[in-house]
Amino acid sequence: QDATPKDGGEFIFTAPYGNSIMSLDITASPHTQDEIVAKALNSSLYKWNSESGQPELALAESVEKSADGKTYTYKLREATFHNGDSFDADDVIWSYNRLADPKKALPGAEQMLQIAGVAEFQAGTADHISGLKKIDDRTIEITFINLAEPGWNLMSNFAPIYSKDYPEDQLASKPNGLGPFKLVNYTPGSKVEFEKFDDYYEEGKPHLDKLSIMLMGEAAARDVAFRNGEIDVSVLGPVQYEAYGQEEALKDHILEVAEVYTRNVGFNPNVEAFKDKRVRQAINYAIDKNLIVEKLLKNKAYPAVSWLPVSSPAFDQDAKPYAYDPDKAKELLKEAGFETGLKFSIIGTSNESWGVPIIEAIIPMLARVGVEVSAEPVESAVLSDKILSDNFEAFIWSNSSGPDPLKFLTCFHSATPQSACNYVKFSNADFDKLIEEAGDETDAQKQIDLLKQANNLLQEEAPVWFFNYNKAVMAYQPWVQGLKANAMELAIQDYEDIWIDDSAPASRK
Amino acid sequence: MSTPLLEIRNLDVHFSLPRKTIFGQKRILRAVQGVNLTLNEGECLSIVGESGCGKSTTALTVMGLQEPTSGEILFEGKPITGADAPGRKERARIAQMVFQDPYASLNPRQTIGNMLSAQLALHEIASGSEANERVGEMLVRVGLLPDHANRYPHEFSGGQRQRIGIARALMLNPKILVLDEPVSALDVSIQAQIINLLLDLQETLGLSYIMISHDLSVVEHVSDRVAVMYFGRVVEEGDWHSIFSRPTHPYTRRLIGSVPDPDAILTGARKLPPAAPIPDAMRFSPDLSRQPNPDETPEPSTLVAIGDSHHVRLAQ
Amino acid sequence: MLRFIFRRTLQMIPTLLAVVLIIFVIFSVVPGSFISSLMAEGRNATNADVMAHLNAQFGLDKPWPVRLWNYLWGLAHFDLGISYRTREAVWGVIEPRLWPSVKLALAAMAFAAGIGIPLGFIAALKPGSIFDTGTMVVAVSGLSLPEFWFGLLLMYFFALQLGWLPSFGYQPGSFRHIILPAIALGVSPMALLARTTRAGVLDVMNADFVRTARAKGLAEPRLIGAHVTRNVLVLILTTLGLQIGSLMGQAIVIEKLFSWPGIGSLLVDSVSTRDIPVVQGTVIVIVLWFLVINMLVDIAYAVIDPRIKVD
Amino acid sequence: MQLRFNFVCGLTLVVIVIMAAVTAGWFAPYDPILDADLMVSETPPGSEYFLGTDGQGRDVFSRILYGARVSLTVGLVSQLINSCIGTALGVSAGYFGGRWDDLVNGLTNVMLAIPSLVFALAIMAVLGPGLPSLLIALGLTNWSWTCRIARSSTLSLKNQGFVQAAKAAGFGDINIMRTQVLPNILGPVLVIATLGIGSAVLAEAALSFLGVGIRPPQPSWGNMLSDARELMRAAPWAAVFPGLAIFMTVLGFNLLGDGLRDMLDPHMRTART
Amino acid sequence: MSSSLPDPVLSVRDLRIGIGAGNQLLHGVSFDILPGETYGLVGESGSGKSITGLSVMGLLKSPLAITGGSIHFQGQDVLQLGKRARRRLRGDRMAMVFQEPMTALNPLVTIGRQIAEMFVVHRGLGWRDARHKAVEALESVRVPAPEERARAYPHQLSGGMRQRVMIAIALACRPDLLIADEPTTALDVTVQAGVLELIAELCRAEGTAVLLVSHDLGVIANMCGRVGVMDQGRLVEEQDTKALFENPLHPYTRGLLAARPRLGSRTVATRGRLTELDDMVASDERGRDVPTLITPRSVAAEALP
Ligand SMILES: Nc1ncnc2c1ncn2[C@@H]1O[C@H](COP(=O)(O)OP(=O)(O)OP(=O)(O)O)[C@@H](O)[C@H]1O
Ligand SMILES: Nc1ncnc2c1ncn2[C@@H]1O[C@H](COP(=O)(O)OP(=O)(O)OP(=O)(O)O)[C@@H](O)[C@H]1O
Ligand SMILES: [Mg+2]
Ligand SMILES: [Mg+2]
Repeated sequence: QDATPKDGGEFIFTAPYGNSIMSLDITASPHTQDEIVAKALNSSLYKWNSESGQPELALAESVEKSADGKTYTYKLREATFHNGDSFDADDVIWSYNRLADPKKALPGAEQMLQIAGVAEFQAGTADHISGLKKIDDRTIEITFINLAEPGWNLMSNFAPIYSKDYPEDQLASKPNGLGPFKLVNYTPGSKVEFEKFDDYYEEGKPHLDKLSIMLMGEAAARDVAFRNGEIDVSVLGPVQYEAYGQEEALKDHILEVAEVYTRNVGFNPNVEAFKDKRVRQAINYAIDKNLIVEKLLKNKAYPAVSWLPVSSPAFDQDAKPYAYDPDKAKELLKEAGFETGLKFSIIGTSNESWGVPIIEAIIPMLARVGVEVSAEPVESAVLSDKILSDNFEAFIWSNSSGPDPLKFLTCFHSATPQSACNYVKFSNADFDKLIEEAGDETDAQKQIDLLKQANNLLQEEAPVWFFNYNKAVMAYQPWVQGLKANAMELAIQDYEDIWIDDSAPASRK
Repeated sequence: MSTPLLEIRNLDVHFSLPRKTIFGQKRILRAVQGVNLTLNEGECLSIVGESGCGKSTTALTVMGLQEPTSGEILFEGKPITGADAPGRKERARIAQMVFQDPYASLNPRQTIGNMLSAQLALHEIASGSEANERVGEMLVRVGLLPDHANRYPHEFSGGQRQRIGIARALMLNPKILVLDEPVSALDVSIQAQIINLLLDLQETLGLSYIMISHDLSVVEHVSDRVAVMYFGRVVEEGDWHSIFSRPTHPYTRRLIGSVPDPDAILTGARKLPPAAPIPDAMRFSPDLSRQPNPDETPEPSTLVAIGDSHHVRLAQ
Repeated sequence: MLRFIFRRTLQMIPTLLAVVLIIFVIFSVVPGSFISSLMAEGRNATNADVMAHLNAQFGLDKPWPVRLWNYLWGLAHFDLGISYRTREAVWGVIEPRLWPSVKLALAAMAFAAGIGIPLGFIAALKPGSIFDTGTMVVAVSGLSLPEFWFGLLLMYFFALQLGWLPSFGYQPGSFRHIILPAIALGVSPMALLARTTRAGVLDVMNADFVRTARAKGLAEPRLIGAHVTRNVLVLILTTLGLQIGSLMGQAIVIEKLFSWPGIGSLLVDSVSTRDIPVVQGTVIVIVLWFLVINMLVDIAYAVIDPRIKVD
Repeated sequence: MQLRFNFVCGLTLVVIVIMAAVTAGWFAPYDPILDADLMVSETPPGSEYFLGTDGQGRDVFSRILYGARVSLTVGLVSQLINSCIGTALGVSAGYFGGRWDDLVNGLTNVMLAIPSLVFALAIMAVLGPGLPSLLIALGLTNWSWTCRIARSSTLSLKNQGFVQAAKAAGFGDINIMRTQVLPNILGPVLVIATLGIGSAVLAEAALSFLGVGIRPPQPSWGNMLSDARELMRAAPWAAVFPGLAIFMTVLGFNLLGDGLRDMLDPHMRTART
Repeated sequence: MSSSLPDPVLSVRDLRIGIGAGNQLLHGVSFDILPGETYGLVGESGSGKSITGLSVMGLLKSPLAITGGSIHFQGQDVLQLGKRARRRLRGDRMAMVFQEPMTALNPLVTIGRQIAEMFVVHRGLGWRDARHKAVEALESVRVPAPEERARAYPHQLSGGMRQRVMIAIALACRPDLLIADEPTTALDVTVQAGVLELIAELCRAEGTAVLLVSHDLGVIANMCGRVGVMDQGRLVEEQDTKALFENPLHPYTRGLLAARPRLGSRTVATRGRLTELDDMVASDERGRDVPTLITPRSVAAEALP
């Protein structure tokens, strides 16, 4: 294949998650489904480079870090908004002020917390964010409160740069961004159509003339549409993953990536038995997760070792997962005094990879070691509600666990409230100490080592049943080029890099 | 004069009609207008008139099954309509009704015995085997067998059903029996049985009847007094003999004249008895040749005596 | 006519009020909230403080009588409120879905009526025969297949195997796109209509005037065409109206499967994200549709049946 | 009364299903929940597993037999609740008329208009998953048809002689409704009920599809179907057989309903010899 | 009696109707109707009058079926005719008026059209011409303002009017035989008189033979020249009307005549019991033929020298 991208053509993408898009204004919504759209419309200061696994500059050409490592001076690019406004430092300041504004209560506010002065602004003691300073139209200086890499937050799709002159109330219906594509038509609940934005700031991009994103939550429907050539990309479920892998015509055009989600069954320490580490370990021993991954997930997952996913820089290649050992499990249960009579229920959604079907599979396995489990299916809103309000015995969920290892291990710090992300109210002094040390460590390698230790300690303590890390799989038509194995979320693609080659059918050229 | 058993005073019953079209105005139908009737003990009062003239409505009002719009009904001088009307149970002892259609008037899913004894139990007259005994007696009285108590209505012929209807009405020993077209749905041959039964019962029990019919030969045979209704009003009223020997109101005359009577036809032209003279300066109303219109108020008219207990409606 | 419509429109108000109340009560006891749904993806992207602000912004921190009153007050001014999810006016969220939903409901009904009514006729003309039973088996199979499965089968067969029709999607002017979802949605009303028609035809065929028509020497086709059909239509109309009326809200699974931008999928999405203003708004729209259709059915009655009596 | 062909067919099917439910314990070769062996998941039908196994490696045949219990319970009980509510409201509304009638009528309209699935969804969310909630959710949401029919039948009955006669005899309204009206509308109500049973079985499937049905891994035909929806190609038997079971049951009850309707139809009844 | 007695319009011989073979409802009924004659059929409810009429029209509905005998209409054995030919006779050469005027008309079609349909079907007229004829037909049954009425729907007419419309339909094509099955039972006495008179008049004018079914002896006496009395599926007696009333032969007929209260028979002094049928007719006599059945043929034969 010729590797030089070709311009023109139409690309039909799919947004594969159950719900409709909530809003075309991504700052109003924290959902993946909306990011898939926002990615075409908007740009942020940084963007995620899925190849290097690091954030990189997007709307800035260069950056200079001050000596104390807390103040960054960005040289902004020449760029134009879809409505023709040109982009300057005021837009950044306006956008970030808007995001942080407590009265607006935007989910993206979280991305701003690292900027100096946001706390005062939110508390109402300052009328603007002091950490944002315009030097000139093309230069902006941002001061942060700590040493952490700001790119992690500022690359977020939830923190895009909007035009300060554009009416805010139009953002949802007639979005105006710096992204590679302009909105042409939005049919809520069905599809979003875009066309190439000619004044996109990256020279020679995007390649596509047209981009359509179809909202297709049902895997079986995507399967038909993909085979029928009506869509160019389909995110595969386990069953299709297995089937496509065996089909000559399809198996060469499959993109897989280890995503940064950890699926787990969390144990609530309010349940007496779960206070005992041995019980938690016993459950980890009693379940044959490899078999479940193989049979139910059709290998579309990596059996989990501990919390951090395989793609995490702090993932310990040498660590061993809990082996499937029912005898050991029985023994541990006996020691803990729960040879019989341990009974609990797991709440979960109907998700095929981390929901009720998994509970169904572990029920007979745990029954064999004398543990009686029942499944309690709930809607996703109820699931989070119950977890956040500490109203459960155990849950099965899928949680972000990357790419930033420090951030996601901090979730298990005893100071992290349950409503933030310490859902199992994990509290361990040794673990806390390791995390705190890692947070203060400036040497990257040493920090990684500390995090590895913490991660391994977490496995030993087994506050959850470590089930798997997600493997995201995407099938694409042979004429689609430039897709990236994005470990953050495979369905979020850099559309500006995608192009259609000559083998495409006439309808796509 | 002693108080009559039942007195209907200035009875009005109005219905609101469905709109003519779904877009139209609400309309009011005056089914019964200013009816005055009396029923004496042991008497049979017949109400005749064409279909829809308000006969059944009057009867239902007597039964308390229809609220009068205005006017009142007195039983032995005491009002049984309006604010201090007696309760349903008490009222049941005053009057009972035999319905027109013997097929629709029995619950198809209840045995005759159950139906009858439930009434006794309700009124705490008798229960258990005593009730059954009474039911048996009653069935015999109306010419059926005690065994019939165990049957369902569909196991009876029309005439038998009408007998059951009568038995049901008699069960509570009412003073008045209201008969709404008791024989019109029945065959000639069965008509005779029912009429004979009614006459027998009147004799043995001293019942009073209000009978509704448009079959004048039957009316002539059983009534003591006759009221002719036309378009919601009584147009002629009197004892049976005066009505049939001197039918005066044109409507009454037409009614009697249209009865197809084999003998009259075979033996030659029908001789309708002459009408009684009416006072000068009075005339009949309303116009009989056109359809009554429920929407308009009829012209004022009064019942005028033209003979011994013989009244006819006249306008000035 | 106008007066009738006016009266009926006034009569809708208590019904709508009841609907609002019922939804309000139900969703004030349903567990899970708009906030928790935002966190449901487990992406940790949301922050508790922000959420508390959100609560305040949408007035969710107020006691329920105040919320209900505010909602009703807005409603009295034709204001359906602000969506929690999109922060747009609820009407703006619903409006683009309305026409596709109506189209799908009508298309499904056209299919249902087009197949179901003739099927019912055929079955009724020889009642009790094997043929009657056979027809009913066909109809009932439509009624007993979960629509999800039926939709998938249609997709496999007509889109993938035969390649005749697009398997999914919505295109404003395209007839081809509506066929499969309409069939999938239409099977169950089709079965119902077939059954209603059968019963209706049986009734009408027993009517006295049909005997009169026979005595007039009418041939069977004319008899059915001129005398039976119209009368059956009166009987069918109720079912038809109720079905069209409720179809809009029932298309949930089908809309999801075929990526159809309708009201039904908006409704479940709003329920699952606890976007109560949109749930309220959607249900109000669905109920209004139902009531309007029923009003139209009543008008159609008056057109078809000169005896019409309402109330 | 002549037995109609469709009635006999329907009855046979229904009896088969009921027998399956009752005798599940004897005939099912495996435990429907605990005999799950992922090693043998998606085994095609054969001597070992009569109808194959599902994605979890459970015997489809055994699950269908046990599932019959749940599905039938759902169908029968929820419909019983519906019939009771619908009849009570419909009869009283038709009998008393006036304000009460308006109220019931309005409520019926509301219930007809609000998509019942959404209603059921909300009720399930409040009560939590499981059979009892399912019965309540489905039992509270589908009474409007029964109510309409009961009401219109009552309206036509209430002016009939025997109801009038009962009033004239002094019986109370409740008594009349119970002894005079109710037995006479049982026919149509029963017919609707048999049809409703079928739709309840399907509604359970739809709720399972949305993930709020019966508590898994307890088998019901609905959740078997929705569990198998991704296996359409890989293990079609896991979907086809429960689907067939639903089909037979719905067909059975529908035919039964049709047959009952025909047999209760006075015009057809003259056909008796 | 003249020797040139015309051929009967309708000649029913030994007509048997049953449900299957075992259940006989009509046990061999024979009668003739001469052109222009009005023949009455009386009898108790359920005696088989209606099914006799219906079988002549060919409108018996399953499970009822003719199990024996013949029906000759104008010399033609109608039972041997094909379905189409039979249908063509219906409405055109023979017509029927039913008892219930309330339900016998299609409620959703204007009466004008319902009448016009006759001309379209049997005369092949276009709807326009047929309409004109329909208005004429309405006029001929004395419906006032026929132009307007033609646009009315059945429910807008009174029972008597509707029955007139039924008669207009039946007589539209000037049939040779009119079967009137209790045409006035559902009507008021006053209305009934008018309708009967109308039938008599129109048929006399056109020379239409009439088979009048009724259980009202008054109606029969009013209308018919000859009467057949049916009891339990048999024709038990047939006589000239006058003769029948003067000298009923069969005990059942006698019972029937006696059971009826007669207008003017009550005197001020007496109110006697009515005669009940059971007193007159022993139950084993019911439904049996009398030995000699008097038919017009035999009358004619006797009259011959
Ligand atoms: N419940 C009702 N609502 C409206 N109109 C009614 C009602 N009951 C009776 N009517 C009307 O009132 C008028 C008188 O009715 P009613 O039944 O008393 O007549 P009737 O003399 O008994 O007639 P028939 O001889 O046909 O029984 C009729 O026009 C009838 O249509
Ligand atoms: N469809 C049918 N199925 C079975 N039996 C029937 C049917 N129609 C009529 N019959 C029976 O045939 C007999 C004669 O009925 P028919 O209708 O001719 O009586 P009729 O003399 O016209 O009585 P009526 O005066 O009541 O109209 C009756 O015993 C009746 O029960
Ligand atoms: Mg009456
Ligand atoms: Mg008859």
